[in-house]
Amino acid sequence: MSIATVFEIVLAAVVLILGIWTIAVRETYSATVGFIAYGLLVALIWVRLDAVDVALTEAAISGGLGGVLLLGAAARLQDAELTATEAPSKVTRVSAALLSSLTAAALASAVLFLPDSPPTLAPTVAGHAWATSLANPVTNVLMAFRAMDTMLEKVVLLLAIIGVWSLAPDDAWGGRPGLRHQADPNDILVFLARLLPPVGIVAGIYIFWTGANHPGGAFQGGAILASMWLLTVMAGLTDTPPVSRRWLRFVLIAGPGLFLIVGLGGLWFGAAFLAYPPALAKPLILGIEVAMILTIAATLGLLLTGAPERSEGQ
Amino acid sequence: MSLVRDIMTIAAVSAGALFFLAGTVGLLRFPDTLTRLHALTKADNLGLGLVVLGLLLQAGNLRDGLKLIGIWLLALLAGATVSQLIARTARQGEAAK
Amino acid sequence: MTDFLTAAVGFILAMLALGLVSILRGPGETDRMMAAQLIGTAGIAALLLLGTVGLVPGAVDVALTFALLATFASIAFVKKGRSSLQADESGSTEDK
Amino acid sequence: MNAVTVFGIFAAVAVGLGLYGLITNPEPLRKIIGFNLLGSGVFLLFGVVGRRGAAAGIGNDPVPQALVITGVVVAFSATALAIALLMRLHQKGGPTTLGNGSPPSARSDPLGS
Repeated sequence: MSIATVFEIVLAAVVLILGIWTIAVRETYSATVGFIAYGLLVALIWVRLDAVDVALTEAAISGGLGGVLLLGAAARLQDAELTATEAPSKVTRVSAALLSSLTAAALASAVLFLPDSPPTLAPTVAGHAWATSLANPVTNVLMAFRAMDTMLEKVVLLLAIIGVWSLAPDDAWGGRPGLRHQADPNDILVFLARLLPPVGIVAGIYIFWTGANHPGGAFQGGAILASMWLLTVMAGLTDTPPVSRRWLRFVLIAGPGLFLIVGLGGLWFGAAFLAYPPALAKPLILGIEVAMILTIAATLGLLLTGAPERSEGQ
Repeated sequence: MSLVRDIMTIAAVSAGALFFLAGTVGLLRFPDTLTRLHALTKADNLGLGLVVLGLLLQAGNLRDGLKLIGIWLLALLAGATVSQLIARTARQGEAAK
Repeated sequence: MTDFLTAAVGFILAMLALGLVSILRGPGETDRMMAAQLIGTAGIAALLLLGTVGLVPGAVDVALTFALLATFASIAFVKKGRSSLQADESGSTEDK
Repeated sequence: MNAVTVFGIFAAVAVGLGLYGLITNPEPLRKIIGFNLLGSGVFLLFGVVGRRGAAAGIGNDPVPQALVITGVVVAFSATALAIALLMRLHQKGGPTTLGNGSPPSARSDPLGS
């Protein structure tokens, strides 16, 4: 057994223990903390699997933003949780354990007995890289070869935000989401919220820009931008905008809107829906991505702040 | 030349690992929140700095090197401010009890 | 060299795991707030070493993302922890 | 033993764990966490299969990678929507558990009103 394998086993064991802890621990708050740790450390596995694009996404969206989303919910539910002591019966537990281990065993054996010549689309993707003149194969797949998926995923984000907003109470409709945080000028949090976002915004744009040729892209960059925005909100330096603002709604549809327009343009002038002319492919993709990173940052940030809770004046 | 660099890398990374060990021992052994916080932020940030130093010697070009230093500086800034925030919250929690 | 660095990542990961166990078990909520901080340092060190070992240059960018998001998560821990502490203080009057 | 085997087994166990948490934990928030754990295991299975498909100088098949990135974002959206629903239920004073003990009227009331 080589030292690399030992390391991989250690890594898998560490993340697995975190996963077990997340499921088994009594308090919900602790479980969310465990989930954040789990989500961040799973990124290490993705790096080991040589999928850095996914590692970035997993660390930023699943571990970082997703974890904080769960954490906020857990903090709010904390008092309600005390009454929730109803545990499932032993029969349920045993049969659930049985079902879960069967599922896990089936999946594990499926992985162990995969066919010897693995199917792969990597050569095809590499062979068509000329069509976009971007060097990152994952960006090529996301933005060109399977652009339809990416566009529809933007629509899913939009639907999610509509769904979240529509849960607002009647008197808060069109108002500001989340609680108002008061800025205390002597608080070190305010200091950090002034110092970190400029650096974070540069880092987010860097991750986005490098996505053309190296791992990175609009999702990962957008998640970093969203976290920096939320940091200033949490420090009380800015407030969340009322959701009825026209500019906000424009930002939210800019990404999928431009994507759709370019796609229809491909149908009109070119061969098919979302077909880019090779000469214009790179500027078109970059344009869509610039609109997308704004949309993604705004949508992720607003999804984290939740439904509107205060009317505009408050 | 590359052998000298490798030896220096090994030395720096080993020293860094030692500081991570020290930080973890502190976490396991110290009794209350404030001392554990002390063990965590100081030892781990120094450990990260030594690891970065070791990897700087292996960095291919200036850009990669600057990125490594930038990440360490970010971690330092975060460690300094976040540990202060946590410490203050811990004290408020004690006062509330 | 590669073997040494791989062993170093394994060691730092083991330290990270032990530290996490200690933090997550910790008696108070403030102890748990340190979790993201621990991952923000030890996790970054592991990632940087891992990138050098596996010849994955992009790992440095993941470490950059870690640095920012772990800070964000730490701040969220503290903010939520504080608000729940305040809720404990004035809970009986405001809640219902 | 190599990375594919180790992480493949890990992914399978993560799916099992998530499923167990999804079924046995009575609180919806814990169910959401369990579901996310399950999802991360499924994504890792994609990553393992993609790793086997490394070719043409690319370390991991880019098509599953792109699918997983899309999946992560969609999972995040679904989680955000689920949590918003849960928060609204909590605001309305509804029960935040799905146990058998709560009377059916209390359970259906917040949804009906």
